[in-house]
Amino acid sequence: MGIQTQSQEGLQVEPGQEIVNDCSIQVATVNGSGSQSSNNVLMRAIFQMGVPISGKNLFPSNIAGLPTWFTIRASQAGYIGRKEEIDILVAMNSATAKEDVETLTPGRVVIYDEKLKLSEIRDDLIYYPVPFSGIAGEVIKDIRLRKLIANIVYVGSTAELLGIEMAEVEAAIAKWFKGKQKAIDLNVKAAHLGAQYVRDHLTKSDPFQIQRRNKTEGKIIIDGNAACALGSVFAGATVLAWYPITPASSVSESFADYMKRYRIDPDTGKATFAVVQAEDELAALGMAIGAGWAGARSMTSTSGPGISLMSEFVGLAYFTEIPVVIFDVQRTGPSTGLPTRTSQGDINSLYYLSHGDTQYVVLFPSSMDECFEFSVMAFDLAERLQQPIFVATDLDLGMNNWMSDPFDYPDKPIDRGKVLSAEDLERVGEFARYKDVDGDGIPYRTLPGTDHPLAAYFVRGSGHNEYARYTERPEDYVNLMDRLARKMETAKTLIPQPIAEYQEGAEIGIVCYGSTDVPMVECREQLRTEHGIEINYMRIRALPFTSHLKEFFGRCKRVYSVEQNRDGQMGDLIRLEVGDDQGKVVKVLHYKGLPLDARFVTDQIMTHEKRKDK
Amino acid sequence: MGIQTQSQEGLQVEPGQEIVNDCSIQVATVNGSGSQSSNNVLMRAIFQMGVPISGKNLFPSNIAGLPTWFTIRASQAGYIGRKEEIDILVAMNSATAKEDVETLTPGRVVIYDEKLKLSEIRDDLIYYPVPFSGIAGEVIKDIRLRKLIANIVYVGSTAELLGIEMAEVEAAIAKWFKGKQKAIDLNVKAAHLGAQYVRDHLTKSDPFQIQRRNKTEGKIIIDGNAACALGSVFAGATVLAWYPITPASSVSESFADYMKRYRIDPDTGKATFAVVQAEDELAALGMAIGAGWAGARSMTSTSGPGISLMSEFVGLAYFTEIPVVIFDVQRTGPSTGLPTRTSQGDINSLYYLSHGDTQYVVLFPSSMDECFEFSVMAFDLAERLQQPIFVATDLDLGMNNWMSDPFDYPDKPIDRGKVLSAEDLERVGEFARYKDVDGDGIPYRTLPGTDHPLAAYFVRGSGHNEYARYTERPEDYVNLMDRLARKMETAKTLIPQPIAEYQEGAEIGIVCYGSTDVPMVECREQLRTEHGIEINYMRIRALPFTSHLKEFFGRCKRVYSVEQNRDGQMGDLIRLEVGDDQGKVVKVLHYKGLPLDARFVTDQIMTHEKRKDK
Amino acid sequence: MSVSTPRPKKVNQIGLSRSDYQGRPSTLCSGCGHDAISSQITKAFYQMAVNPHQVAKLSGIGCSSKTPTYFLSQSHGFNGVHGRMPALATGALLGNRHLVCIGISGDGDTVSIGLGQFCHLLRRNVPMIYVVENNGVYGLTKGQFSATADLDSQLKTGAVNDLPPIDCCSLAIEMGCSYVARSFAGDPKQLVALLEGAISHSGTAMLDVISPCVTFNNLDNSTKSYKWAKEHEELLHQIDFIPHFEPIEEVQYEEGSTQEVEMHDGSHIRLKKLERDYDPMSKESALRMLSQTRESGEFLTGLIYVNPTAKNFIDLLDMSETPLALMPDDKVRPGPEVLEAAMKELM
Amino acid sequence: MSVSTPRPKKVNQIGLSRSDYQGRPSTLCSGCGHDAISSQITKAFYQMAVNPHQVAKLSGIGCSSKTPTYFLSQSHGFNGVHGRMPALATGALLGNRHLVCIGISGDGDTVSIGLGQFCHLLRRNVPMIYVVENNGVYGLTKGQFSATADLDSQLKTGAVNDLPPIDCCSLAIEMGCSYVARSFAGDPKQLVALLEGAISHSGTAMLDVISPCVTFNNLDNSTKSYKWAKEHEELLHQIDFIPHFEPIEEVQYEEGSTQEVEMHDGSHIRLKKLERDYDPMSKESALRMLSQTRESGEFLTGLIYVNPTAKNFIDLLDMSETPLALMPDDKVRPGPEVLEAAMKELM
Ligand SMILES: Cc1ncc(C[n+]2csc(CCOP(=O)(O)OP(=O)(O)O)c2C)c(N)n1
Ligand SMILES: Cc1ncc(C[n+]2csc(CCOP(=O)(O)OP(=O)(O)O)c2C)c(N)n1
Ligand code: SF4
Ligand code: SF4
Ligand SMILES: [Mg+2]
Ligand SMILES: [Mg+2]
Repeated sequence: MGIQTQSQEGLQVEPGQEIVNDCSIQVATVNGSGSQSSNNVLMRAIFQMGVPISGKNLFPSNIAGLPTWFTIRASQAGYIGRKEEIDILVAMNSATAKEDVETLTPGRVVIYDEKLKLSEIRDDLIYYPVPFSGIAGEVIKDIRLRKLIANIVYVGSTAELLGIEMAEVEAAIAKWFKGKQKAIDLNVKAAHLGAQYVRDHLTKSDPFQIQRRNKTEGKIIIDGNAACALGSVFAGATVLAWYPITPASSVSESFADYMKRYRIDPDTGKATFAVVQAEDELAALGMAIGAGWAGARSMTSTSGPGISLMSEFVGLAYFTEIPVVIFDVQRTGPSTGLPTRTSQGDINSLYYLSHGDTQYVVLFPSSMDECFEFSVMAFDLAERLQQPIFVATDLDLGMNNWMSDPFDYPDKPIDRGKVLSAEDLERVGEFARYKDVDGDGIPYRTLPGTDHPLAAYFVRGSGHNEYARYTERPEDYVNLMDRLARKMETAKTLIPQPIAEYQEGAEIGIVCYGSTDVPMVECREQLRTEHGIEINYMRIRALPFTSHLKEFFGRCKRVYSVEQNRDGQMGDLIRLEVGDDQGKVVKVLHYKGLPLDARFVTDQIMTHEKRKDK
Repeated sequence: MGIQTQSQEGLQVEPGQEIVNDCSIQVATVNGSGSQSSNNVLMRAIFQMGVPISGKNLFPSNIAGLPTWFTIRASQAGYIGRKEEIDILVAMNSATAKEDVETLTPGRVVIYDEKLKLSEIRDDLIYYPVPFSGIAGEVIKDIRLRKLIANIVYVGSTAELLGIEMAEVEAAIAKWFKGKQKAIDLNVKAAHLGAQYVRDHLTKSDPFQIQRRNKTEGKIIIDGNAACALGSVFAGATVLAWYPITPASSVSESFADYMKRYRIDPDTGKATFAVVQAEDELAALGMAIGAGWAGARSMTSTSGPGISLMSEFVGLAYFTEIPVVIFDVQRTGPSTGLPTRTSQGDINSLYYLSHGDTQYVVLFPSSMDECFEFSVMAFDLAERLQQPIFVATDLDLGMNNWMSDPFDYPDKPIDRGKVLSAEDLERVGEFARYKDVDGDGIPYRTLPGTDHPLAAYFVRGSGHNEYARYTERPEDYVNLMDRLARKMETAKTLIPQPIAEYQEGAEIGIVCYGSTDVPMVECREQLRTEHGIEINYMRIRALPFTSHLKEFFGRCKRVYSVEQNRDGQMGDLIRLEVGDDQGKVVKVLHYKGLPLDARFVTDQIMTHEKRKDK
Repeated sequence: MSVSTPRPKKVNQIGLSRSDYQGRPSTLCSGCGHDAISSQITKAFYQMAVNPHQVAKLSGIGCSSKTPTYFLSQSHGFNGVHGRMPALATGALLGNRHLVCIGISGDGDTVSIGLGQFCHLLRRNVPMIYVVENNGVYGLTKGQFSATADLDSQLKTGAVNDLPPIDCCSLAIEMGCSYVARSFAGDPKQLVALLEGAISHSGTAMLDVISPCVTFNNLDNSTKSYKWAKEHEELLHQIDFIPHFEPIEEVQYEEGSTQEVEMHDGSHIRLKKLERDYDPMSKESALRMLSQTRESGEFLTGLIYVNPTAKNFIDLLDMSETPLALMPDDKVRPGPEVLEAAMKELM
Repeated sequence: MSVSTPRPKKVNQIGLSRSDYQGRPSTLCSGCGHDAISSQITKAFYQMAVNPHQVAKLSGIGCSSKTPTYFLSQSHGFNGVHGRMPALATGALLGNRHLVCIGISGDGDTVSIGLGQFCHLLRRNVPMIYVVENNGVYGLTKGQFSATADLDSQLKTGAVNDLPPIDCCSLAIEMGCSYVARSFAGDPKQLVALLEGAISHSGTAMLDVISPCVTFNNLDNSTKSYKWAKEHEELLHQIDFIPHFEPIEEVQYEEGSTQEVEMHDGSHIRLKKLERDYDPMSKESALRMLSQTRESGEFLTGLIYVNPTAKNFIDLLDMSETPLALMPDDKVRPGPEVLEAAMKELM
């Protein structure tokens, strides 16, 4: 027992050996077939057994009828990254069943619908045929519903095979169908029949087990988009203008849902927010900027194509210094690319977005609590720095299911930044919108509607002096541009600093950001246990860089920069930052559209390490 | 006599010393006052005297009534860059006259309208008052016309003072007013009266002289936008879709004019081109891409804000591999910025434009003949590489007047790239749109309408395999992205290579591109003569970089990267490229919105050199 | 492909069988209105005997915009970016004026993000067919309201629309579109006639086709549902199309009971009057009729407006007959003497 | 500023003088129609006694879009990017619903690049004044035709327009705009009345104001020139505006000779009939009249359509009275117990 060592050669286990709480289960279905509920129930049941899980949905860019794979990874070691090898395949989709089975490595398990006759394909797997639809038929006559029910049957069978307690399955069902008793009863019944069938007709011959642990006590399961939405709610965001796009839509949709629940003023019954579905991304950001100018905490959410369309408006906000928060849930580009696949391909776009000299603060959460925390922080930063702030996540973080500790309530009060009220103006007696009064590059602003003769100023995307007047004078322009650069220096003191973990005597470093961090615990464990290599680890949490990066490089001989794009975009930004240490950077690039897995990185690093040794 | 050495302390000349063919004349007027003709006449007259000139118009972002400065630099040494010091001010604008005079350095010359009484301002200048409007009144009664005529009067006076032959002034007038005899006579008369007045009432007391030389024999005067337009005409461009924007409009407007003259099919009387003013930049590029897909040589022209708006569509063309040429006449950003000021601020935007992993070929002409040559080349590259190609100039190159050798007729036949006709398809018997048949990363394409069963394929901005079919398979995506990267490698063998000039024993290098090259001859001369410093010089002519850059760095201890933006955008790309030599890069950044002048660079370099010595 | 496979009995004017106009299998939800439209497009191009190699089919992004893959496999296709198909199509026709161009879009693609380009395309009267597969919702992004959703219309999600709809037809007429029709994915007979008319039209032919989204917007109280459309559809007239290559049989109709519209290519559209006495060649009556039925909540289908002789954008540009894409080099690159002359002027 | 300078005799309802509504000196060409409009805006806001500090003036890019600098110096201004003012204005009003919002745009800014946003703004009935300073040309980029240029209309450059114009008014009505007017920079009396009506309107008030570009589009055969407009202008009615704070004097008009429209804020627009018998509260007649005059080449000005009671976008969103921008922190950040509850649900 214990952590299995994976390899392409297949599963190495002595006869009778058990593999406990360490397996990945892949359910192959078609989208629109309602498998979402059963997948979720299975995942939750394991979670409720006290075993850490993660759930990843690999879905096509269409609405119904195409292959979809939902992968649940159970790992008491707490590894929640993707794992290349599938241990248990639940084959529900005849269209892909053959290929699904063929890609398994020897010794793995296949639970499938009898009718598919998969056992004929190869003989080095463990097969469990179950007449899912047949069993479903016993529960319900309606053909359409039967399909749905068949899904929950495989949950029962799988649970039985893995030793997942039916009580937890029932609890998970009850949670999913919140109070819909009829649905609950139907599903519970079906699940039990699925389990019953296994008990009656099959004998377990595989090593995989789920056993109760206490590793999920008090944890939550959530997706990154909901976490960002929740963060925005508690950041006190008031205006959301958005345009639908996969995989970002659910940031805005969750936000809207939360707002309806939590942000109706009890005193007046009126909304303390506005959510507008704009006609496109240009308008969405334009509205958010307009609202930011007016003094509301405003946001938009989008993905790659939307970022490109927002380029012009973002430059306006940068140059006129208007706060706004932009969520970029990255998907695989360029262009429409693979809308339902994950990537970290927008780094250059975000950092340099829009023509002319521009640079932005970009936050990179890599966990659910950071999605929440950074979302809260983003609004403070936007108003403090009077700049657009990007929160960059990706489809993997945003749309998959993650286990997390509950989020902490914001410990700091809301920071509205440098805003002068009518009273302030009366007191100070002067106002220059774009003057660097405090030497931090950040000027003071007033809000439209401020009832004071000094309050009004004129925002323009064209040249402006400290008094916001139109100017074409070289010195005014240089003055403005230099201050904007100074502001980025101030930003460095406010943004989340990178997290560094130094190992005794380690010479090799790894730098990551965002979702790339997820499999890195496992990866470093692999490097340690399999190759005896200790790693210094740095997780970048924001752009621009701060001194810590150089320091990290100072303590490493070689630094592997791991990210999920073709060009190593962050790697290049790092090289620029570390100057003479740039030669230490070795890029490890994963750009298949699938979430990164530890094994890939370990292999890449080892190949390079071996090459170096020769 | 000989080259004057400029300095802020003012003009150093021994009494009686002459400064021949080396001065800059600034005419201060208001825009919309019709001074364009007279400025042009004065410039041409000097040009026709055989003295090299350049003419730069510093104009406001409005239509009429605001200050405008036209600066003519005459330099027999052939320096055509901007010169900070003004030698001769022609003050026609009462609004700015005082400030204009104050900014002169001692010993300079002021030619002005008597009424302005400028001589009272300070006494260390040489003043020539002339009653311009009075004289104009003798020529014409109409008040409005009188204003115009007053302008040509100062041409006569200035010509007389500098010793410019009236015959040349007359010739220049005749050329400007092509055949409009009445206008010609009026202007000639006014010019003569202006000269007459000087002879009768003023005595020359300044050292500046224009004397006949033979340095402009057979040269042309043109602006970069016209040169790019002409290049596009001779490239065989057939479709232009554009949207007006300063300073790019005249690329398209000149193109349209040339097309009407040169591209009406004599046989049919029909146009062999299409020019469309689109509703915005998104549509403009979209149309150009559609035309490129259909097989036409298509183009658009724009400036920063348009580049931002084109981001999404450019990514589509990159990912679907459609040829199109995009002219970016850079102006000062971010946002609307300074629409009538020059800059090189779009480098990052252009190189990384659009979300996801993207990279483009960008051409940087730095002279009129290169504007022409690179424009021709751009269309060949676009069709050869099946990619969007950027030609990046700026307001200084694009809208100012430059002396140049006549353009050479393209020496290579048009290269339409890898296109399969119906006959080809019949012969090869198979077609996979996105297959790397030749190993150069460039696939073959067919044109819509090709009458062959194999010809049709489906273009999509989403994932596609070698057969242009929709796919979400990781291996297909990686295969595609890697090929696109390979294509950039092929591009390196086709694009213009940088020009390097190595000096015996030089340790210091300068790297430039685009209009930044213009003052560099003068700058290097200053470094040599004033500081005894020899310079290795490299002029980058395109992105991506090729091996020459590394080689150049190998032969320099220190390399000054000179460009016209705040962030040293090209400098960073260079640092990324040269790897361990990145520490040699010293950025010299000029971002006032004014064309770069040699003195600025020389001073910057010397300050840094001195600092190093300590 | 037709030549390699044994020719089936039934072929069209140019000897191609229906299968030569088929597309690849659809990946849309079964029952999606869009698939119904695709098969009528297949049929129309087959019956009109259009050479598929000459056809350019373009689209934006959306479930609807996926459909060009599902018809005319032998035609050249371009699935561009969201809401920008008009620009791509316009450019393609500038590059090759002989292309027979059909653009497919959705209501979101057309009147939300694409509204500007849509209007400017119509204004230019670019010679192409523009089909709006109108389901009042964003299908591909899982069911948000689009700008054509009717007031108070309800989605499966329970959401109720509170903004007034944009009427593609009256907007198209306002923008000067020269062929404006409305139809319903559930009315194949009418749809195919309108498509054939569109193929024979020389300017922009805009078809606003109600195309139910069975997954997100098919509740009975949605004006874009099969049930509602079926129940409320009212035919403006009965439409017959007589292609130019077929003789117009000399049937006698009672005075004023039918109207014949001769199209650019010599084809005829024959409109048999029903209740209404309606003249599709008058803008004003078209607009009036549309606003009236909008008020009354009727769902009126048919050929709403047509101007068969309107000058299209390509004519306006006075281009050579030879497609610009195929111009020989010597026609597009002037000779050395031309450059020399140009240089002389600048000396 | 008013309080610091000795108060001049003449002041408005809130004690401010005309000069308190002035802007900075214009940098436009002398004679530009836009400047004439700016002074009527100054006058209207003065006469309506709007608190300038409460006003948000926004614009896109263009000569027209520069003008917000030239009126209401004490108001908050935003000169955004080309064609995107509607989004900025909408957002500003979401952020602070109490702002009195006026947007200035040009014909290029509005119907070329900005057409999509313009339409969607109107559709939402965002409570603001939207002035199109319509000269049929791109002034700031030196005279290219815009999409409102009339067919065959000629520019100073000699260029002749060959595409049909977009009619801002009929488009606005089509898009559901609730206050649609056309005027002429050379008709100050009518313009100021229409502006006052717009200020008192609760939804989007779109004013299409012909505003000649003396530098590029003022040839007599241009329909956007002073001469042409003066010669062809036809008043739809004579307009008087009675602000809510002034008593409506009890004059007797002969039966049917006048029509009174009561505005949202209690002000009244009094329309005295001229030749035409016209009811600005009927969409259909408005559209008919517009298309007729378009055909006949008449240049008709006045209040073309108004619906004083249409629900605006802010009402639709059911927002708190307190502007979102000014919500106290405890209203916008729910308490710890709320977060805890949310977490529980996810366990
Ligand atoms: C720039 C951009 N924004 C958003 C999206 C996401 N998106 C894809 S399809 C679509 C809407 C499609 O709606 P519609 O045009 O009505 O087509 P339908 O799916 O309803 O047929 C959206 C918003 C995108 N692909 N590109
Ligand atoms: C994105 C973008 N494209 C183009 C321009 C250049 N531009 C500035 S103003 C203008 C047109 C203005 O025309 P209009 O709106 O009619 O205003 P007018 O000057 O006629 O008053 C254009 C194209 C720009 N500023 N931004
Ligand atoms: S989601 Fe709706 S529009 Fe999309 S394919 Fe399914 S039914 Fe059709
Ligand atoms: S160019 Fe035309 S629009 Fe612009 S300021 Fe001058 S007159 Fe007015
Ligand atoms: Mg739709
Ligand atoms: Mg205009």
